[in-house]
Amino acid sequence: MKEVAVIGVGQTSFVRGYEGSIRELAFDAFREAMQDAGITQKDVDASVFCSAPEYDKQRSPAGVLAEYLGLIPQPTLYVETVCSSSSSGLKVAYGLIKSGLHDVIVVLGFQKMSEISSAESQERMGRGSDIQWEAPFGTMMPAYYALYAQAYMAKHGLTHDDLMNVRIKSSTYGVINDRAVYRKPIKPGDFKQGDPEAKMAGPVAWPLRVGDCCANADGSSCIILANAEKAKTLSKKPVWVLGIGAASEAVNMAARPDFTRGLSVGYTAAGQAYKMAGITAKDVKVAEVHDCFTIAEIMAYEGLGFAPPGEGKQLIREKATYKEGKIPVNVDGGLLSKGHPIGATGGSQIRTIVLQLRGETGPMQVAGEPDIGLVHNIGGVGLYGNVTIFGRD
Amino acid sequence: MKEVAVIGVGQTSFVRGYEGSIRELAFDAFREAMQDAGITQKDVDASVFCSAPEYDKQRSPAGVLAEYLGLIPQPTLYVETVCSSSSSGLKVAYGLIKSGLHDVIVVLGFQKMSEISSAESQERMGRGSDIQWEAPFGTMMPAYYALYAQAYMAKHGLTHDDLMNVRIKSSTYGVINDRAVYRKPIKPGDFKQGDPEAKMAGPVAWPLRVGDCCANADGSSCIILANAEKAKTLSKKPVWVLGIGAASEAVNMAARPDFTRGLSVGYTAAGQAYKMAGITAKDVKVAEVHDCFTIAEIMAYEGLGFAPPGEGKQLIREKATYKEGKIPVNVDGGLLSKGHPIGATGGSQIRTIVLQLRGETGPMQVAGEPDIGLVHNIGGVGLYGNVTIFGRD
Amino acid sequence: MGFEKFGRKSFAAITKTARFVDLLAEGKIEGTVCKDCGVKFFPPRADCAKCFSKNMDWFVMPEKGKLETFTTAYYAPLGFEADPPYTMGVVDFGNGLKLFARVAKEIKLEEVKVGMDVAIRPVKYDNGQLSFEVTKA
Amino acid sequence: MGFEKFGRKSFAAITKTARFVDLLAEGKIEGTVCKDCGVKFFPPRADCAKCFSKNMDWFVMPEKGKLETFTTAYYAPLGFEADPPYTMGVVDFGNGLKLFARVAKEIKLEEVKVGMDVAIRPVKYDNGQLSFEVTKA
Ligand SMILES: [Zn+2]
Ligand SMILES: [Zn+2]
Repeated sequence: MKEVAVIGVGQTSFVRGYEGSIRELAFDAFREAMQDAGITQKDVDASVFCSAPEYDKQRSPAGVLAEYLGLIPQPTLYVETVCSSSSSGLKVAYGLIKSGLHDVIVVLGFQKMSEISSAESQERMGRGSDIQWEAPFGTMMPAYYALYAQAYMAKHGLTHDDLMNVRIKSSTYGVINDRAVYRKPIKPGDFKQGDPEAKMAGPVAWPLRVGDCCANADGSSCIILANAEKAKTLSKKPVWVLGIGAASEAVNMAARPDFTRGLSVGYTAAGQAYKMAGITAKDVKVAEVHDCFTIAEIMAYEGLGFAPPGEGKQLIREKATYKEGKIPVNVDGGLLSKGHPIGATGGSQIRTIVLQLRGETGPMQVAGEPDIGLVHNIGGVGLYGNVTIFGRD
Repeated sequence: MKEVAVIGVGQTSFVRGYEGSIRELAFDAFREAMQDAGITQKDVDASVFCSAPEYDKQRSPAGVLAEYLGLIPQPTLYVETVCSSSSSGLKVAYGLIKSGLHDVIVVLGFQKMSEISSAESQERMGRGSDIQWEAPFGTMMPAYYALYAQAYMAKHGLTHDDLMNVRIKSSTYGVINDRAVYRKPIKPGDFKQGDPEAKMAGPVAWPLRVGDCCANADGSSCIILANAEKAKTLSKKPVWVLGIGAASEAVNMAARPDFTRGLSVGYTAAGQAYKMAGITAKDVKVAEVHDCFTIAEIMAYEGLGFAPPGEGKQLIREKATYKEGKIPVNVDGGLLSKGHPIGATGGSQIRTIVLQLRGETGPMQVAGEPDIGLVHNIGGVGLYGNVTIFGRD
Repeated sequence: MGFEKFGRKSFAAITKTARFVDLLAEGKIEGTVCKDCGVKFFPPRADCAKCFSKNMDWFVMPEKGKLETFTTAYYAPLGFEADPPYTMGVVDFGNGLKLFARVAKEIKLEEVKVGMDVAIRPVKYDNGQLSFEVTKA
Repeated sequence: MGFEKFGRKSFAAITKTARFVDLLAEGKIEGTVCKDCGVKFFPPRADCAKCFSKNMDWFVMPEKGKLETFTTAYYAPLGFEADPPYTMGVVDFGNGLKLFARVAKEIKLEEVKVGMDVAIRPVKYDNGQLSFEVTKA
């Protein structure tokens, strides 16, 4: 199984209003990953760039960024599955490496959401769902996730306090992650309904409130992958890609079978990844899951098999997903604290897991030298789902 | 080498103003490819969608189209390298198949350039080059290719008549290709300078004239790839992917080393593809090259080794690239006659070569039962280059 | 053309299913059914994903179903700024037929419940746009 | 901010190389040079692709070079409609330094030749936009 490895990772701080262009933003994560791997561009034989293109003024950014990064004349291409773009980029790179076409590939995820004006951004948000059959109703991401939250509350007894506690867990780690955009501590009082001082309490798409939603951000992430031979030559601490799972689901809500069972792509992708890695949920020592909204983390617990369907809420009630719990989840603050620069998000999750397996996350480090970590990265409202499992030597 | 095969191909007519949505456009090519392969969606385990995203209102089209095509819950993703997107899609699919992640993949290229208004389209054209350092001068695609044409005329004695003769060859086959957008015959008089009736003569970006440029179009193409086992089970006439080459070049003209040697990506990608396939240029019996402009076809001859650098003009002077010549090129009319629906173009080239190797192109069929065919697909102004070599059993 | 009249705000003008809007103007909410294999689709489609047929007929959607889930939006994307709060939900008619739409303003927020019986009806906005909405059964 | 003043029409506002425009306003056309490894870049860059350094200095571009190739545009993208015909080309200064720009209108079309000696100079458009252009040597 140890045929493709991560040999370098990098990430910028996720911020509001990065003071540079997308090429400069991309370079910041690239520099860190290349220095982490200890290689130069001559060691790299292809690159994959990942983002959601609606936020860029620059058309076809792959070639433009490859030039800026010094990755010319190596081939490059662009991969997109919205919020899971860089996990899809990793999958594409895995295929290109394991098939023998390439030896070492740079996967660079980026998003400068502030690149376009706020009005332009709002216009694009309106086109995020099926533009023919759903966007005309005035849909937006929080509303879609709220459909799931509502169904969970009605059937599974999920409460607003459960959701709040997901955000409070997130903030515990956001406070200590200097790459996160939201670093303030959050307490239950911040969610107090009717209190104008309680900034997390305002309704966004009921039952979801301000505190249930992650923030836009600018950022980039970089993952360098290599085949076994190169990984052994170039890297002291290769982290292996053990399993990859990916799935899709109908974009239309009218074609979703069951809102009380979470996102189907979570189950499907997890099943594939576990099978390929030859492990089960119990073997995972640390996980990053796609918590664009608090409800998404609860659904992720179930899709990944950390809890039975409908019982995800128990994990947060028992604090089982805290760093000291039985299955630490998003102990870097997750999307809720780090922010969600769409194309860079998956790469940031991967970086955290790689660093956890290398024992290099400082105050966020999970005890016991974790040997298996998992990344769960969703695109859209479960339109795409990607689960990737990593392990160390 | 026979590890990944094309088992089905489809393409719509390329038209101006397709009367349907992108999902309906995509379905038209998908239906033809699926019926060509004789399979159903259950036989497909992943899909790859390819286009240039600036022309779509729909964000993240991969998932939306996968739902419409019935390719849910299989994984899907989006790949882009502008005009060579579907060749890059094929490369990605090859990697995913040969690596063992998937068995059968649908690669769907599409573009509905009429989806957005003409003014919107013009605005996007302005952002096709480096938006920081070149678009501010008012660049556009014909102007870039004209830089190469000018350098060729100055150094290699290339003439306007040579360029005209590329277009006349193209029209010879455009007339007989019922999928082409431009089907009228073209004669030398159409290029007569100063004659208001000569519609091909008007300057666009000197030295390139109207007749030197391909037209925008709406269209889709579909290529179905399978591993060896599935190809043998499902297909009577598999066409094998023997070689893949891909390269990139600086987007900035200021970083281009030599305008008299054509696009560097053509040479680099061809070299890789020939090496992987274990053949040389002389073994190619029929080729599709990226003739977005007449000069591009001349440069392609040289990059592919059909002619020495600077001598591409000789092939058109000797009619060597006509159907009866020593190396038939674009005998389906190429982009100049078929039109250039960006994301669908590479898939259309691949379809033509697959049908040539299967002996199924009717009046366009090259004699002698060609056994090796080549596709040369460029993205941007040689920003990306892809060469793919195909062979039959 | 023609589809730009669908919805509170439209993002798509050209589709082979534009007849949906003409039917809506006549007060009918219809899906498509494949003439060759009989599969029913809502939202309507021009192509059958099961048998690849292009031969589609229209069928009238059931009028009554259950509200499977819903949300109330307090913010809105560009072009919908005048509308919040508005409620949107999924109606399940059984047999795999569902529909996503806004819930009529006449229903008070506190009355909307998961599992409640609902009906659907066409609606015309004051700017002439056509849509359908969820109302009391 | 600041880079939106560059070019006949700008598409980019924010870049770490925005100082290029300030220099242009002072009549200087400059590229960047890596303080750590000495590589020169034009267009200017904030990051060295060779040694990954962020330490960049500015250097004055050579004033004279040869016109490597050129084209004259008879159509233009949105925002440039008033300009055609206009000529654009690549100037080669030697030692790997090149530059892409418009050719000054004062040079007659028939006088522009591949290989001709040329110079570069800053230019200010009547709308206040700043750029540089190719002129006679
Ligand atoms: Zn049917
Ligand atoms: Zn340096």
